[in-house]
Amino acid sequence: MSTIAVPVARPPLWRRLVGFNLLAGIALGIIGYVIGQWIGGRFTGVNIAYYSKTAGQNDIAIMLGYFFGVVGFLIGMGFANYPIQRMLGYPPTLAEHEAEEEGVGRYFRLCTDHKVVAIQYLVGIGVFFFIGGLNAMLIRTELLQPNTHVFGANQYLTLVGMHGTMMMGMMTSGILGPFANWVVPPMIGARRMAFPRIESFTFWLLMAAGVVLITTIFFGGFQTGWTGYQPLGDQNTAGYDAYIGFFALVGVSMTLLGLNLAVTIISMRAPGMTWTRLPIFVWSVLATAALMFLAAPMLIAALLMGAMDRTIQTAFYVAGQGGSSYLFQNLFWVFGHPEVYIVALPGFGIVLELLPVFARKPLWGYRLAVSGMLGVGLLSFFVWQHHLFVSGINADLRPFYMLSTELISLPTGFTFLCFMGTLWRGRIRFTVPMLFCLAWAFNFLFGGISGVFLSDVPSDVTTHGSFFSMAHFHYTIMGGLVFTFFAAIYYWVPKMTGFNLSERLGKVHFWTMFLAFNSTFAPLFALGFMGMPRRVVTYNPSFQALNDWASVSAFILGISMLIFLYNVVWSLLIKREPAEANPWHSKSPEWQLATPVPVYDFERTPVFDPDPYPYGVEPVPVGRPVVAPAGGQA
Amino acid sequence: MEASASAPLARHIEPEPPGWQLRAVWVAVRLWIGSASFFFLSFLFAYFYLRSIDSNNSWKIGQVNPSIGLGLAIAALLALSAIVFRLGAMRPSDTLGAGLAAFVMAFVAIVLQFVEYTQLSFGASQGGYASVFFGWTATYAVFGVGCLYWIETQLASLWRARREGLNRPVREGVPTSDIALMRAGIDACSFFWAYYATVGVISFIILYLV
Amino acid sequence: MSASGKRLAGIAVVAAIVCVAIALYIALYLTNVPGSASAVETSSGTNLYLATVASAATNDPHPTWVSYYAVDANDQNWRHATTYVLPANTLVHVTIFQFDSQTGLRNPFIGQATGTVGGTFTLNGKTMEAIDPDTASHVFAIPAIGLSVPLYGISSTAKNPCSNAPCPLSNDHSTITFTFRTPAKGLYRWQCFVPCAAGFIQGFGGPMQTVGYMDGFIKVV
Amino acid sequence: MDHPAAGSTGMPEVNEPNHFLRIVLWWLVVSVIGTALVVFVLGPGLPPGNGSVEASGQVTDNTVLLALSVPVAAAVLVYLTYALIVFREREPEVYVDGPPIRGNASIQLWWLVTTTVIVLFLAGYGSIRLLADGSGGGQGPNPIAAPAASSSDPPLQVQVIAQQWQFNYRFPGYGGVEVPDLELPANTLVEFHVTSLDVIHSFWAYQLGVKADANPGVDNVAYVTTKGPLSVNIRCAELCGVWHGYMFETAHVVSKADFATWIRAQETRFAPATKTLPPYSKTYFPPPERRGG
Repeated sequence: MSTIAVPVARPPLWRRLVGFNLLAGIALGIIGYVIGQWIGGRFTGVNIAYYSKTAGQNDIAIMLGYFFGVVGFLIGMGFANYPIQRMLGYPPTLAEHEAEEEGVGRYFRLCTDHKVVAIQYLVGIGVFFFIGGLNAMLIRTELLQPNTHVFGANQYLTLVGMHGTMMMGMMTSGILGPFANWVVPPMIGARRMAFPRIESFTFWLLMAAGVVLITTIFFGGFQTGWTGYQPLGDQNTAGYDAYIGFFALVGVSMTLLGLNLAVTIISMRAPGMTWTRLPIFVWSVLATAALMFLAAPMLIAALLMGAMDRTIQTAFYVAGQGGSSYLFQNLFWVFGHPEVYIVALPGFGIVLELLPVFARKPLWGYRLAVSGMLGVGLLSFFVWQHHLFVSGINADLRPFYMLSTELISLPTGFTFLCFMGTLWRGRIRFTVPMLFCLAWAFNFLFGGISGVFLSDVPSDVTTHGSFFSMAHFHYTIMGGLVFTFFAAIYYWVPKMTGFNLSERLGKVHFWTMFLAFNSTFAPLFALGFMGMPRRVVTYNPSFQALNDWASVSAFILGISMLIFLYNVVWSLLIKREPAEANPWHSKSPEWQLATPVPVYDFERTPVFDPDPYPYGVEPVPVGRPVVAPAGGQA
Repeated sequence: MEASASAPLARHIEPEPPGWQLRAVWVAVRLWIGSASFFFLSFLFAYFYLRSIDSNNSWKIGQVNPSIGLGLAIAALLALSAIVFRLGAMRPSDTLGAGLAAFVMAFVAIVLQFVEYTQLSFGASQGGYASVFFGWTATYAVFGVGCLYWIETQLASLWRARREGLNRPVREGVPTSDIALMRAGIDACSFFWAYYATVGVISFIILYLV
Repeated sequence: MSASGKRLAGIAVVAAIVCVAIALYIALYLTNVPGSASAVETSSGTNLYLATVASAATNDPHPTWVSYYAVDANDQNWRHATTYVLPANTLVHVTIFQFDSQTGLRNPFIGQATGTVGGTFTLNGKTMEAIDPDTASHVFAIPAIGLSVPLYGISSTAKNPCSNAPCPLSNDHSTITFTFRTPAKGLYRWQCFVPCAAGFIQGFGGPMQTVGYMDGFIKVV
Repeated sequence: MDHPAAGSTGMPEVNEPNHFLRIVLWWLVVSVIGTALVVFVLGPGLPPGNGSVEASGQVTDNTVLLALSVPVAAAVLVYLTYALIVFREREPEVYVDGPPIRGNASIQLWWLVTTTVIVLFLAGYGSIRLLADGSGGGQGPNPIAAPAASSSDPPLQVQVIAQQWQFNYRFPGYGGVEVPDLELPANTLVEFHVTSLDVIHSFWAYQLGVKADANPGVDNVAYVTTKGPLSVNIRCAELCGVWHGYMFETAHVVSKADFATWIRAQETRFAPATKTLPPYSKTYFPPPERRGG
């Protein structure tokens, strides 16, 4: 392609920096924040928010500040241009800034190329993943000693809350954002998402949300953990407004991301790509997307109720005034339990997608795997009260929730069976992505088994709210999602960026991470069993040995992340060894694209095999050519 | 990667199948209704939940009864607006006129909602019902403002298309014309608007009558 | 300069910025440490002088919040301190000047003093073991050692209330004294039990949940 | 998997060993040893110990779950270990595909049946144990799973009043006296009524195997039948604000005689406070809910 590049005189730097881009976004974001604060100040002048004057904080002003700040940021990024054009009646378009800009510039602005958005997602989420990880390191530092404080009690709880919120909010899109956006279109034979501008919108909204969350430290933090239970949240200082703002924006982003992916998969499969030929990863994305756009609105609603409690003085969560603390718990977990499967399901997809490549075999039990994913998705809406087993709510229904929760292990078991079946008599190659997939099986096995203790009410009485449940969900989410996240990075980054990651460093990263991860979280099961509750800043001195062990392991886990970072910086930014088009000899469609991938992905719609995993057999092409309509655009 | 950016888009690329985007719009609006339903279901849940537990006997503190007249007016306007727009959307020649009428009615309905807040005899703190009333109607109205914008874009497109007669591709390699996409958009918009009005009628029944 | 050299330099700059940002991020937490004050050792024993005010000093980050202050008994110097350093296993005589108005307790039980020597305290010189829970303005409680002393609030019709710290003793106030025995070495938290955080739901947000206002530590050495 | 379906799969090589049999044998060995270790070595040490009837019940429950999970985990781990060793690619330089096995209906069916049976057993077992005595968990205002109390000896009612950041205990059977520290008589059925004055807390008496959330305006009942004298660690198990980490204390189970002495002493000691308390109620909504200041 480089041969036809026409040398164009590049405008000066300042000229290129002016326009709708990140700089303008930040500038307008700050201006918007100030405007919102000012309007909020005016409002409270007429005394709508009654507690602003006495409490020394003005939630209305802060909320409006966040709102206008985010709106300003999005306007600066250029997201208002198209809506305004539409208001003036200009016809719809589906592309923006795709091919017209050189180099890295397009990564800092609204770009509708799904490959660009995917890399934006990968880097953006990566940044917040590392901030969240840093919080975890600080938490473990505090827990080195039972009752001597490195941080104050407020700061410690803020760290706990930010770690959880940031990880759950950001990593929810951790696989769907970067990898589904990049991989799903080529996998189904499309060049784009159904709504490319919304695709970009979800990313920039997520980044704005992340900044909103970090600003909590300027308002005293929030001491509620990521669950943000009410009425503790109502009671919190202004830092909780940042929590509401963050999670609500993440909810919007999740809803739109899920809708966009689901619509794309449902309506934009190329001819020949029937439902039974979809790669399993696409199925997992579809199941996840459905959970996302159905569950996230409930989170938004629950948070809006909290926001109204704090500003216009409603009493949704105030028991003495006709509200209920259960209301938040219910709404939060009706979202929250699908949410944890939103986090886990893409991991299933990645693992089952990568396994055939590295075992050199077709996926074993394709239909079983699909039904497993859909089953998990469906069941996840019927289990939420297992988070409330000892809360005294609907105690008569506990046997039902026990059953439904344990039933979820059936479809999850399907994934394991397909995993094991695919390895059967395969020719297993221990590449870095494969190692991460295998680690998934190990971690998720223990995550799942510990889940049984939490789903069984008599056992849950002791384990609920303890370090046991904390260890459990780190085994499922970190062991399930983050390991597959890295598997996906090592697997797809050569195609996404066109450069190889170092295999040797990757293996070092894997082994440090895998061992440190297990060494960190396995002792926490024991601590929970011994009676250590979650989110405490002090603990019984007899727990110190195990806590110190976990802390030291956590620091090693942190070091393993630095190894990864070093690998990325060295391999992708400095050494830049060009990648082959298909280094893994994969047979899935996205690897048939050229490397580096052209803007339009492929010239001719790929031809699909009736079997998405034609390993060990000759491929049988079944796709039919696309007929351009009369007067096809030329 | 760097090179492809400066190259003009290759002209020999095969276009995607026609009708994808039209189907995407059709599917998207239905899924979006699913999303929105879960959002409003949260408020419905809050209503029945708080009503059933009646914590501290505070479902209603004092006289907490919004005037049925205004509520009925809002619900009726919304329902009428939705019917007019949906019928108009089915007949291309009438769409613009029907859409305008629907837009005006919707606008009035939403303004009335905000007028109602100034007329209420109770405040948001007066118990569970008052909380749900304010929370539900306010988010519903704000949602409605978004819908107004959506309807406006559809009418504006129609108006401009009538003046300028457009038929252009929406993107390289996407053979769907903007005219077809516009019709799909109007269909989706009116469909969602009908859904929205249905929610409005249901919320009127629950908040004012039950 | 080679291409990879340029890249290296660019990455170094970015790395430096990131490190500064991280350092700032952590520093924002570490710098926020409430002040501490030591008990005064006199011939008559160990004395701790505290004061509770309706509003912190005007130059405080939260000038509308209620707060504890440590007071120097001699020159009446006020320090915004909520970490009190006390000797271990010693009788400590605490004197609290209470300038805030009455709020009332959420749990009336806390109107009774516990954990002091003799289970009593003096209010304006009068020995008592409980007050009317509705007249409490604040509570000084160290739950780990069972210490809890209610602080009587000044009347709402007081002529000369103190608005912001520091408050001279010429303002209306009540004086509470009590004696308690410090436990073994360690860090113990103390808190208030009166819902005194104005404007926060249940009166327990803001100053009640921020170490440095209505919460703090006693550091027994 | 020992009989690959004919036709669609590549034929096994002639000297292919019987992998399936080997895996099953390894699995049997590992599970038998593992289960025995879990039941006989780990089991007695499982939490929350032998402090109450409910706690012992939970230990049994934990033992059963752990014993059941050993064969499941062993199946996956033995299979994985075996597969990774035996089925590894020995010549990674050349890309050779494995046999295109796409599934096996009978294995899928067996898997489904086995896991379903395990799951149904777990749910049934858990429900039966739960409904027998409530297992020490909070069950809301109208408990359905109460341990049988003898009519001559009604359960001892103790109200746990959580607030930021302390638990208080009220004994409606003893003149409504409220105390800051808890003592309980041995060998008695105790009925905890857990409620909160402000935010959500959770009353966790570790050695007794009791955990019940304290929600404002809710009476959450939990039963426990105490055994012999012991010390009990009490912690708040739900994040309740800045001092959540410090919301712990020690309670004591003492002999019935000692308890009688203790409670009489408390009645005297806290007489001034008891006078000011509101009449006993399952829940409290004390003013102020909001405050202008």
